[in-house]
Amino acid sequence: MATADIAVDQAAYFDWLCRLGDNCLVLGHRVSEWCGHSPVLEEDIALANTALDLIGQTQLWLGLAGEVEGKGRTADKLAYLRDAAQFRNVLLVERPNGDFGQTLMRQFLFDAWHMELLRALQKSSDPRVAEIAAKAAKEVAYHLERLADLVIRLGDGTEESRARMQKALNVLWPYTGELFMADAVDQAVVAAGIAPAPESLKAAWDRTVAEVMAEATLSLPEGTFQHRGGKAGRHTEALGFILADMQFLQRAYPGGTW
Amino acid sequence: MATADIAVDQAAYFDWLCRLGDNCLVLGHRVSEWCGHSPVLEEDIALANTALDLIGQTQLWLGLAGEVEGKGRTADKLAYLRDAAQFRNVLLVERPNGDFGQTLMRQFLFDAWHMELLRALQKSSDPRVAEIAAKAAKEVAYHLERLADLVIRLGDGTEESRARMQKALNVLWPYTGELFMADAVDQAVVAAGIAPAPESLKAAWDRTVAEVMAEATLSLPEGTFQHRGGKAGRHTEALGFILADMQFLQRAYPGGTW
Amino acid sequence: MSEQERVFQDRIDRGEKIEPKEWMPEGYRKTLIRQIGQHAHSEIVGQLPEGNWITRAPTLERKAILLAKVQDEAGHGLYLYSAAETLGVSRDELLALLHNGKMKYSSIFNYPTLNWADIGTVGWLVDGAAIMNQVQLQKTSYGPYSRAMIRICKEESFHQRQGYDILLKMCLQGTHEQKEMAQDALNRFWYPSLMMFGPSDKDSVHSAQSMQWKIKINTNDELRQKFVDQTVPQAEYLGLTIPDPNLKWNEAKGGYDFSEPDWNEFFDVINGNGPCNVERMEARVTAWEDGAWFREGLMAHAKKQDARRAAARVAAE
Amino acid sequence: MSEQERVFQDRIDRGEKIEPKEWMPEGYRKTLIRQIGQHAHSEIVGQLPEGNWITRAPTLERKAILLAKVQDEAGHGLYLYSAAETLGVSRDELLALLHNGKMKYSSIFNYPTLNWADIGTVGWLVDGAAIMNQVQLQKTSYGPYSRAMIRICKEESFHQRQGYDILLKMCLQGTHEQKEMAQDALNRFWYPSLMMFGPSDKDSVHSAQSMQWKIKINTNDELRQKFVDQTVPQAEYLGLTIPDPNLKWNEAKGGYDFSEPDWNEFFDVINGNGPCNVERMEARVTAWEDGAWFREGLMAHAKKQDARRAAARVAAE
Repeated sequence: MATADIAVDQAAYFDWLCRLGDNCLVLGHRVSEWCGHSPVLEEDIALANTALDLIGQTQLWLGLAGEVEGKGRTADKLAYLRDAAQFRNVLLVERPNGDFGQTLMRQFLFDAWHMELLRALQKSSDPRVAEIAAKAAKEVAYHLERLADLVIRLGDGTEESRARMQKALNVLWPYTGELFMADAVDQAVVAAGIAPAPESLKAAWDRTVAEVMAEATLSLPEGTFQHRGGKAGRHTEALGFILADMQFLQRAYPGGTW
Repeated sequence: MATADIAVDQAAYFDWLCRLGDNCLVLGHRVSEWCGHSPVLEEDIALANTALDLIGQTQLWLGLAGEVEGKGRTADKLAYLRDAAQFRNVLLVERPNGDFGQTLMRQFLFDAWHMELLRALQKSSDPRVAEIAAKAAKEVAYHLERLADLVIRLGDGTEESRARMQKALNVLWPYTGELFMADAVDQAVVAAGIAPAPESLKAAWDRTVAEVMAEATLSLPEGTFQHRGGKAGRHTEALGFILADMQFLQRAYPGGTW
Repeated sequence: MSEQERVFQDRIDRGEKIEPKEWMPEGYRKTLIRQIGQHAHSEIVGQLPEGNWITRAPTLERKAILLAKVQDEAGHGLYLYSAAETLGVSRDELLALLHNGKMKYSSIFNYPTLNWADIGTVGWLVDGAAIMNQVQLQKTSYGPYSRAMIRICKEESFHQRQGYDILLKMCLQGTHEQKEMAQDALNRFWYPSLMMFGPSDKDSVHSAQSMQWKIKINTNDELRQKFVDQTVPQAEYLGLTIPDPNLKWNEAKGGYDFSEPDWNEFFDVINGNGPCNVERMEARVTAWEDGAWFREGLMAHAKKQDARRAAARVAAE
Repeated sequence: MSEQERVFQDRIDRGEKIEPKEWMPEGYRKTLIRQIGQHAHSEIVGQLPEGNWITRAPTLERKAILLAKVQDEAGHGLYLYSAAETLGVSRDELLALLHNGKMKYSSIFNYPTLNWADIGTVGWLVDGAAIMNQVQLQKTSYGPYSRAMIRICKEESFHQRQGYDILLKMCLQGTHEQKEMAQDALNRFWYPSLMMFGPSDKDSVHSAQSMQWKIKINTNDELRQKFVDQTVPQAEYLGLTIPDPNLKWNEAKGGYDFSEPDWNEFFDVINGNGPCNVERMEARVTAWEDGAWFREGLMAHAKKQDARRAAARVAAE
């Protein structure tokens, strides 16, 4: 299907697809930092698997982004040859891993949103989007189920595990709001029927989070301040260091074949 | 003075100068990681100053290396456009900072060697080497004095500070031997009267270290195993990550003017 | 006003410097401690956003210059804590107040440094604004503070020139991408820099009394205007656009008209909700806590040495 | 040999599999625990050198393949700990022995991965040598171990092909620099890979009894020879040079003559003096200790749930 069939500003569409791809890429990177360092072998396996799913989704989203852009940039070129200001991921996914509890909480908060988004995207006016979303939704449904379960068990575990999970929730909370903030890029893809309005996902996310936190005996933070910027390319200081590692080989050996 | 006046294999001479420069560059990088994070303001100042001296020395040694090589590579090109396998620093300087005690101990062990080396290099057959050494020796004499004093005070401080300094000495000890191991590159510059034999610096280093550790109430480790490889370009896994950060801008923006 | 207070104010009005051991009103002392302490904290927290790029500086020379600058900042912190100590408060007390959130540092350092041009921009705008504040403080009434400011101002203007030089290179000799970085940095730092002079005079709490005591010489708005007037032509020379559609030369007032920064954001960031507030405080508190063993080790050694010297004296007698 | 032992040996000689609940000599059990445990530990420590390049993999596809591989390795660890558990030793007990240095892991993982070609080379040589060992172990006499090996071998040969594919790309389609990386990797990994088969049969302590029990099928030297014979043509195809001047085809024996690895280095590395021994153990012990709260949290929750279910049952009665 030619992109031309859908009436949407191509630059906005490209930008929006980069947001999807970059979220997966950067979160996948963070999760992969745990390889071989997690608290128990089953988690080593699960985290490698999560990262793998996210990198697979990155390939699909950034691949489509390159196609929509139409300048011959592949998923690899987009992943490896843009600097931080061109990245469009939300700030949440670039937060440092912290302790294992923060890594799990970040994943849960993201997955709960990701699931709602992918569910809605399966009805996208662009069948290529709907197709990727359908594939990713299966993976993310599993992530979400696993993470909700872990958050509940650790929240309602020992004093220490509860305290760590509560702290994780508190420090990450101000990075969740950006998931639901709309800007001109969002409005363009919403108007074209490609994507749901970001704020339309909030009620379901709130419900999932509230239910899981209640069962986990954790309290939802009361602060209303929310960071933003990632979707527009204004990141935290962490992203530059992520990219320095991620892109080293492509930057240092231009023209290499890997 | 033309290099041709000194009978030495130019490739070996270049390699040896890179060792000097890379030691300063990599250690300067490690030290600079502390900026703003040290235990007390005076140390923030002292560490920034140490890193500054080391980067200044890097410019001189790598500048001369580029001159000797004669292929138009500047100090910056050598610092920013070689990958790990081309770096020639000893493994000691790329060791992670660890706690502040390990950072100080690494600096002391290095400075004690560096001082002996620079003292001898002032009699180099190459006046350019002698000149750089004379300048650097002044700076390093100050570093060494400061570090010896700190090691003594922390060794002979609290139980905890002694334990940390002893641990620092133990973990770094197996990385000191490489400073005194000679290879064909060393033999070439020694034969040309450019540099002292690495092993000839050992007795004085041993003496300095033994005296300071005795006053610091620390015990010299008994293990004889010593790592090696850095001088030949076989590094630890740490160096690649150092270079990914250090070289990011030059790699990502070839042709930029900074 | 008591007799003592009147004599004090007369001395200030005559342009005399107040020195540490002389009598001063409690309010004067407290205001100075707050102001000098906050300034000292700003210097040490200010190491963090710039330190963030030391390991990634693009040339050895730039790395050396940045190291020297961060070193100077720590040095300024040292002078300022010393000046505050002459008012009867120790550095450790001030740091404890910083760490528990009861004292502030300049909010500008709650913004991240995201590309190398930020390092140039921090030098150009942030140091530029700081100097604008500090130049007037060279004439402040409290002697140790005034002398610290004279020393600091000299180094700061050096830093500002170095920052501007980074941008000169990137904008006039650099690639298109480098110039984009510079514009991006200016877009992000412009309004936060204007905020550095504090809220408009009409909303500023402490201003009137501080000016009477000559703890402060110019008003916030005067300094902000001066800063804008100085900065706009510099931006033009770089070929960069100030992110303010309302910016316009006003012939009548002999200065630029410009948009106010978003003061809600200002108070939000002061109250902890800036991009990096949590990280900055965490970095400082972690440095302090992780370094406890180091400080204790040195103190224990000093005590041992004292005891040894005392014992040696006794033995010698 | 007791009657029971003779019956046992007869079963093995007939090619029967020994199953968990059946009688077995203490030495057989101990040898198996040591061997399976060491193998399991190798899988989990083996995550580290490869994990070291996941964040720097040069393409998304290579990153995905490497993630899948490291995931498989952790999975192999899981099968093997389960196989060991059938012999009456728990995973936690085995991990405690690893962490306190009383059990080993394959020494190859004490070598660092220094460039991307190392990831290819680890797949090609290290997995290649591992498969050579493991293929024979599919026929091992202990049932659960044999079955774990069958499963593992399938995945490992997949990994080996993927590793070789990295090198094919770098050597046959890559730049001069990339081929240099590959040669550098081969230079560093060749002898450590030969060491993976253990010392020469004449110096190998446990070999004879292990072979009688069919815990081991081929001798170290047989396997090493097979490995060299398989690998040399593969290196030639890549255009790489095996770092052994004595390497030569021997028509008479139908295999290559080659230099022995430096066995002093082998024993040195086993005894803790390899390039990465300290880092590897530190990484594993830190992961374990930092994760204690996580494991305890999950256990506490499981207990609470049990108690709740029990209470619900009582209430329902």
